[in-house]
Amino acid sequence: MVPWLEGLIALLLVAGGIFAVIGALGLLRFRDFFQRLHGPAKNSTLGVGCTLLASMLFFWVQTGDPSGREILITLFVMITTPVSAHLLTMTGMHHRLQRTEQTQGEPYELGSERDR
Amino acid sequence: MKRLLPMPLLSLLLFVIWMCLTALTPGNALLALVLALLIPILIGRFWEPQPTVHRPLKLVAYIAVLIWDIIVANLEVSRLILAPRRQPRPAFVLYPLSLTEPFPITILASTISLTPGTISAHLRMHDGTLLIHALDVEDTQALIEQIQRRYEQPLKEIFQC
Amino acid sequence: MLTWAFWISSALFTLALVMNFYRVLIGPSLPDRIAALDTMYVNAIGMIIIQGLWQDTSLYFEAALLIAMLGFISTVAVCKYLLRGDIIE
Amino acid sequence: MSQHLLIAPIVLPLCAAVLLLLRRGGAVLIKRTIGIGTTLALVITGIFLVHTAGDGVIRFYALGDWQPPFGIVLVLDRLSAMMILLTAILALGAILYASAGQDEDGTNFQGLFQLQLLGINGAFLTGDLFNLFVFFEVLLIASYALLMHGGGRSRTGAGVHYVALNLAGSSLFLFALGILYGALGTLNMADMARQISAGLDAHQQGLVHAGGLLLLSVFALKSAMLPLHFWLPRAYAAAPASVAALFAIMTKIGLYAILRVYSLVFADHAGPLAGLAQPWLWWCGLATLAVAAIGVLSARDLRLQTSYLIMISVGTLLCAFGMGHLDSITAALYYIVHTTLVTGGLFLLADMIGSQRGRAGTRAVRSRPLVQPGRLGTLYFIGMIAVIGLPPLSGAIGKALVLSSAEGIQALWLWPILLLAGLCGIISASRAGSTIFWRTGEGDPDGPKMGWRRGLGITGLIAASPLLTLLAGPVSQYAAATAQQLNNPDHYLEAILGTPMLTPGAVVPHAGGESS
Amino acid sequence: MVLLLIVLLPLAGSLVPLMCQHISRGWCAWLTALLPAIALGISLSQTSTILDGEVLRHSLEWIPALGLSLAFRLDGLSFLFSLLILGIGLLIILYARYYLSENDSIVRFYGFLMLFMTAMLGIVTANNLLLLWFFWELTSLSSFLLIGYWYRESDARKGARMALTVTGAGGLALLAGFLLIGQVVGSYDIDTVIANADQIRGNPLYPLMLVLVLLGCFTKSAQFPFQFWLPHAMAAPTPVSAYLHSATMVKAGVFLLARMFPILSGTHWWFYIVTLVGMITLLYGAWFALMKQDLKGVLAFSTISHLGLITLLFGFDSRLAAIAAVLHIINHATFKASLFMAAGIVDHECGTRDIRKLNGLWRYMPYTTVLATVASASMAGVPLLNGFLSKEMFLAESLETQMFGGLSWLVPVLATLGSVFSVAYSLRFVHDVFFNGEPKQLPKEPHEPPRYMRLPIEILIVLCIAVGLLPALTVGALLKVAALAMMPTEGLPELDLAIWHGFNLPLLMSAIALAGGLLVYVLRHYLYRFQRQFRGRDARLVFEAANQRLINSAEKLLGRFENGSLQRYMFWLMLTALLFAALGLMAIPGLDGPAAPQPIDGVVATGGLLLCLAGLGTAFLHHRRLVALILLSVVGMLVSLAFARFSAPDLALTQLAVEVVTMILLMLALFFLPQTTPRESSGYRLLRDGLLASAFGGVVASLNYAVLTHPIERISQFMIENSVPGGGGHNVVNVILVDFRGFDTLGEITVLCIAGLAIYKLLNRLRLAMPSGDMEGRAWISERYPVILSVVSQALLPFALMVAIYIFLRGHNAPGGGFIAGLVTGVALILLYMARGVEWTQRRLPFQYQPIAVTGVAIALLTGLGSWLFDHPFLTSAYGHFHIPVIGDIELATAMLFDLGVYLAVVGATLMILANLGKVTTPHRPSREKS
Amino acid sequence: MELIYSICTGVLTASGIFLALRGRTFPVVVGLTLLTYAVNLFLFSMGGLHTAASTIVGTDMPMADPLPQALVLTAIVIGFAMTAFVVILAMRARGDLGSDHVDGQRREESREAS
Ligand code: NA
Ligand code: NA
Repeated sequence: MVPWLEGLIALLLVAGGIFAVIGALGLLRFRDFFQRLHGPAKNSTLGVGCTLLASMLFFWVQTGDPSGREILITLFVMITTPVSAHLLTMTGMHHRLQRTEQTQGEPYELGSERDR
Repeated sequence: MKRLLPMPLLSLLLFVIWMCLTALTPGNALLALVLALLIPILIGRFWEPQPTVHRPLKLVAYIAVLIWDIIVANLEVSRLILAPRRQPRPAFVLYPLSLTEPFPITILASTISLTPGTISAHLRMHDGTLLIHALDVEDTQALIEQIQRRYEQPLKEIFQC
Repeated sequence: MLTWAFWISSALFTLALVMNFYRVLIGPSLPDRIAALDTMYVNAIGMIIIQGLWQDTSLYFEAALLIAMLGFISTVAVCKYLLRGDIIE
Repeated sequence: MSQHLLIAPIVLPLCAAVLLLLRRGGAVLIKRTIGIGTTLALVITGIFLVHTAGDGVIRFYALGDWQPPFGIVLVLDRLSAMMILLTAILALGAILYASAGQDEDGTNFQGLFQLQLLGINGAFLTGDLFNLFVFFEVLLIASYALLMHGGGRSRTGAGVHYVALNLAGSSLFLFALGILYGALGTLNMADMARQISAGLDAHQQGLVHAGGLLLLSVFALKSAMLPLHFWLPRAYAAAPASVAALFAIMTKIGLYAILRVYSLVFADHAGPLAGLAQPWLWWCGLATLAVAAIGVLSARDLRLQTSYLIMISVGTLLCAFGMGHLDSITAALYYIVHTTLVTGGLFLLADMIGSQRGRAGTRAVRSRPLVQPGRLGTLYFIGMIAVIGLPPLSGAIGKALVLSSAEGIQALWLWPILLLAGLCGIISASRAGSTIFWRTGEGDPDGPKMGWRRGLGITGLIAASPLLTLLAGPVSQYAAATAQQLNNPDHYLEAILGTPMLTPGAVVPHAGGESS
Repeated sequence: MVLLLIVLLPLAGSLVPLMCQHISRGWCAWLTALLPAIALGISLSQTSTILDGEVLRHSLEWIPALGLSLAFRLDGLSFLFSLLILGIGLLIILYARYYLSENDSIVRFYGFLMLFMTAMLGIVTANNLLLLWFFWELTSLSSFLLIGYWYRESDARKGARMALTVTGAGGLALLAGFLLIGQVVGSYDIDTVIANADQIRGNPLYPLMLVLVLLGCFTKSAQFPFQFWLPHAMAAPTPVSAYLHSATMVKAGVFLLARMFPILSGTHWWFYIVTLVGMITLLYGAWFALMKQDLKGVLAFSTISHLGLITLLFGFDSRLAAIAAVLHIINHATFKASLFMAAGIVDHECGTRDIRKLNGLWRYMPYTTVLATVASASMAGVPLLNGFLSKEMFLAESLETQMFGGLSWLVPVLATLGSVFSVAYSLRFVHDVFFNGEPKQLPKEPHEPPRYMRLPIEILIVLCIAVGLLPALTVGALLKVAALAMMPTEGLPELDLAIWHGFNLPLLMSAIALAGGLLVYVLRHYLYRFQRQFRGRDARLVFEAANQRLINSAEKLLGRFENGSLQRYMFWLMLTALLFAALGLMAIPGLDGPAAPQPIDGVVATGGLLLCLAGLGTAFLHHRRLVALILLSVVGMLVSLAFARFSAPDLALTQLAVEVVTMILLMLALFFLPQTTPRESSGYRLLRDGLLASAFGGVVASLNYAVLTHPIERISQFMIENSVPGGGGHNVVNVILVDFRGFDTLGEITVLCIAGLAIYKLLNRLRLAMPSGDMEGRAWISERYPVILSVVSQALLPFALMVAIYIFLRGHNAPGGGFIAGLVTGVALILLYMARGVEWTQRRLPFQYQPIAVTGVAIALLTGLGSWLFDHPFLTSAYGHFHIPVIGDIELATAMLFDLGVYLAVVGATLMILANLGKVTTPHRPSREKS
Repeated sequence: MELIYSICTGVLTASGIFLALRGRTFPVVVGLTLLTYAVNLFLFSMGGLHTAASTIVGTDMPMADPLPQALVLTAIVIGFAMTAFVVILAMRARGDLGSDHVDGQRREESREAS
């Protein structure tokens, strides 16, 4: 394998891991739920993205055959992660989870069944 | 034609993905073609009419921007996470939508969720607003404008709505 | 070099999983736990991909694909449950 | 074509079920015709199989043409043939009864009934331990569905216990299977026996020991051996009558599995592992008998009474298995036929009686007179005589066979308990019978008449007892031959493993590969 | 053959009444009597043969395995009894014709009576102990029916049950005794057993056999302490009493004593038990016969007393005494039957059986009075009547016995005392009823009964007198052959059947008895007063109370064990399994096997730790159900990662897909269940369960480790080798699933399909309260279908379908297959249900899922059946490679078709389960079942 | 490696059994599901633990034992069917018997914590 390609793959892999850890760290570190959600919503996605890119490159080099299978996974991750995040924030709002004091603006009340 | 190929873009996407999934052989290509034609018909009943893409090239550009932004977003958020003492200044921002169709709005909302420090928290179709939670923002108005400029506008052009 | 990268990467992903799991355990809120679970699913994709690379096989691709496609459905179900109670209505 | 007859007890009900279930609704008459017709066909198949197996040759059917020990095989020997026929006869009675109206109390009854038969027949025929697990699950899930047929609170309550315990049991089954596969590397029962007889190292031996005993706990649960019998009384008493009648064979499946596995895999050739289950069967069987006798005595309801009578039969059979010699197995095999059919009939009868007694139902309390006191009373009298084991019916013969097979110290334990259990039966049955048929109060008889379908179902099953009395000679002879066959697992091994080719001319053990 | 007819004819006779439903009662009686009459004729036709001392035998093979054959014998004893049974039986049939009222079902009566007669004949003619036992129990059963004939009366029901319970219990003891004898001798054939009598008496188990057999005899013949059932059997119609208590039922007990006499007698055991029991019974019965105010009660206790007498005679262990016993059996049968019938006439004509009301009946029914007086005199042992003969022999024999040593004199004294009472109650029967002033407040005006009702009594009285006057001529020969049957080896003793033996001690005792009896009768009021001090205990009440107590304590005992608690049941199940597994584990020499453990890597270790924590977390946090579910989901995910880690991609895929579906399922269900589990287990319970669970976990872990370190040769090697050549697929797991073990898979999809059907049943008309808010009281949000979710779910569908097809097609050669494809499809559709709602989705999926699932099973089944066409076993697969220009090589396999069935079944079943469950809250809920 | 694996099966088994012994239907269902996981892991490992192996013929990796995998696959499916039934039965029991206690006792219970 060409050393620079190997290096690139290695780099992507390690970067993927680092992003995943940072995402997880965000999930642990931030003070309120809404902030915590930002970590995984982006970093983990990119972490996996990097890994998938590494995988794509690796197998391309190994088999000499370019294959875009990993694109499908990336596509799915990109479609689904925002939905998860969206529903989770909604749930957080519904549960009126504590926000840090610095937060600007207010989440409004989600319309409730009883109001109707 | 419309009945045979109700969603050309979807069919194309399916064809491409199938070819990505499998080896490049004539047999697979034939199969991909069959599937690309068959699946849209199969799921036709479940497909509520969506605005179609009118400017495919713009879409490509949009995706490029998106990927770039995702990377940037990650670095920024990483910096925030890793910054030892700095507490971010989160905000709930009510974003006024000018898009009206669900499909483009969903793309916009997803884009927002995937890019710099923002998550689309709640969508209110009836008054056309999208509640956004931003992780670290100084000026909420600037954020709104940035989103309008960078994402919503291109989307409007792509879908012509 | 690659072997080292595999090692480091999988260690990092494992670490990420442990941290996510910690959040699942401590909560404190239900949405926190769900978010952490969702993240675990995403990180699991990374783990599986790395294993495939390591063993130089594409046998695990489908597993990763399936997590990517189905993993979020659990999250959707739980969120819908918390929001509406009835998830199919 | 006749070679495929071996799989007919599985394919027939499955075909019928598919036909019946393709639509949820459908004309009642057609569904009943299919249901009864298929069951009748199963009886005929059963007769043919018994006839075939009567020559003492052990036949097998290699599914997918994969020869044992690699593929799954169905095995036809005297025992499995007998059980198939027994099931079919019982099912015919039950389905006739159900077809008088009970089948329309809910959805899909006829189809589920056939699937239940499929599961039972599969369990009797298979020669593969994992396949046995699969068929256990088929018959269990079908029994859950049938138990819930028609709904009602008591069914739900009983169902929770029944299902939860059996689910735990299924897990234990898989643990046991895993251990056996891990220690022996095979799933075919004959092959397991061969591996064990070929000699194991101490490590393997211990593992097989653990697996074998764990498996016993699973079979004990199914067969309602003390202290794993708890699910039985309520489940049987709550099930719809025709289902309860069919359930009469359910405990026998556990007993069958015990007989099959421990007479084949842990037979004399198993060296230190031989007779692994025997002491447990014996002592737990005695305890089962004792508790069941107390249960019979305390039962104030016909169906509960029958449930405990089933438990008595389970205890009796376990003891007979526990003694484990030729005579006791012979006795057990005769007894199994008798008890299954009669208790099945009694469940149907109890339901019929209950339906004519208004709110009193099957409880042994004063109530309005029955619509058909003579007929039902006669059937009850005959049925009870049979099941309690009073002469001149089959129960007495079965019991005498079991008793006389006990020797020495065994008799000292078995006789008093079994005889006292019989006495408890007499007390209970005379009390319930005299209350229900004799101590009738005021009020006009009202309720559904028996009708020909129900009548045929009930009478058919209960009449099995006099018939078994008349034919006690040949039946016990068959049982003796069966016991003999079980006693010689070598024949089984030779039949399954000794002749690797079923289809002459096949060189590779598989006939696939050529394109069609 | 002749022999068989004697039993079979009455049996057939029991069916005759059933056919007489619609003809007159008279005809019915005659027709019923026809067959036993023929049987009697046949018996009598054998008289000369029998009197010659021959024994007729007939045997049919029945159950060789049990040693039970239909073996009959007609020796003197059985001949004698057959005559009694048939003869008196015929008289009873005649009598009953007039006795039973119009309201009583004559069909039922005759049917039961004939059944009973058959059973009795069977007992006396059986030549096989087990066969004898069969008939023995049959008498208990048929007598149950006869005693309970007037079943609306509480007395009849209770009396019948009591009789059945006591005699049935004795019968069980008898069976045990017979089985023991059979095991000792090796045969149940009575001839063989008699031939081996010494072997039995010498056996260490002899006392046990004796006691068991005697228990049978004594319960049946109402010997003390089992006498209590007999008086209550009087609730039966009088013809039944006459039959049961004179010639049959109770005589079965003494018959058996006679039958077993050559087998079991001649030992101390026999002597002490039989004599003592007989003596007590004799006195007990005699005393109470005197005390009873009920006409039939007097007769019942006198029967007990006379049976005691007979038993006592058998106990004396002298051949002469045994002969006397047989003679008394005959005599008792004749006079007691006539007395019962007379009592029945009195009852029938006066409407009461109360002795205090019945007086001076001789004026109204003089003829009956004469008959009853003669019969009573015979019972009292008045000379010139048959009762005197056997009484005299009894007294003589009582003088002979020496077994009690220095106390032997007590025997004749007590025998005389018994006779005294016997005279007294006989006198009372005659005097108090037929004489002694005027009747008091009789419900009916008494008069003579119909002619034919008296005929049976007349015949019997004639017999009494004939035997009494000419014993040697009438019964002498018969008695001898009967006695010969009891002593086949020793032969007959010197027997002198005469009325007059000169003045001797027995005669004196007889005289004392007569005089004493008269005296006792005169002074009876003192005795009544004496008796009144004791609180009379009604055996029926005692029995009922004991019965009830037994049932209650059984219920209590059972309740202590089966308390209806699943927790307990589950505990026992797990404990048993633990015990069994642990026993096996202890047999393993050590957990470490030959295989070197693989090195631990950090990732696996961490993953393992997480898995354990998640599992434990689920257990510890189970009170918060949703949290437990989330942790369960973590477990599921980690398990699938473990499958992936250890080279099982197919499993990882399946586990993942199932995990998602399970999660949705549990969420759906949790909506209707409480959100938290109350803390209700006691600390003890938690500790107990914790210990059990840990122990089980430890055992499972140990077993797992033991297997892992001990690799062996496995059959799967064959599958790996044959997967491509034989199954045409590279993915061995898939080839196993659809080919090697396709049969399992067929079962598995059937299970899935049935689960769907079962769940549909469970959901029928299920109405559960829907909470309006979550557990913290928050109302649900009003937004049902978040737009973004809806759009994404819709967009995902085509890709999900494509992935499903991809996974399906690859299955045979790469990880995947119909099952996973089916789950993916199902989940994608369920996602639509969640995102778009039932209404929306239902409109687009307008079909039911059951047909889809069933079609799947059908395709799999048909694929299997297809191989029959090529004369291969079920599910034999075939595959082929086809080369198509441009496109290339294509492989087609029947296994794919099978897999398609799997796919459809999974899609259908998944939707059947989840969608139907989801629909419970909507107007589309399942509601086909009747409720 | 074997040790860790065994401990995991053991711990899952223990957790599952502990829950199966609880008095309410839902924990029992969760417990039985956990037990199923444990069983599947157990059964799976009966073919040995193979790292970097495959069950696909024709790859250059060593072969893992495919048979337990197929068995576990069947077991997973059956387990799912059973879990589905029992959980809905639990619902039904709550509806019919008015309580989610496994013995269906009627007890005062509040759905909500408040
Ligand atoms: Na964003
Ligand atoms: Na719903």
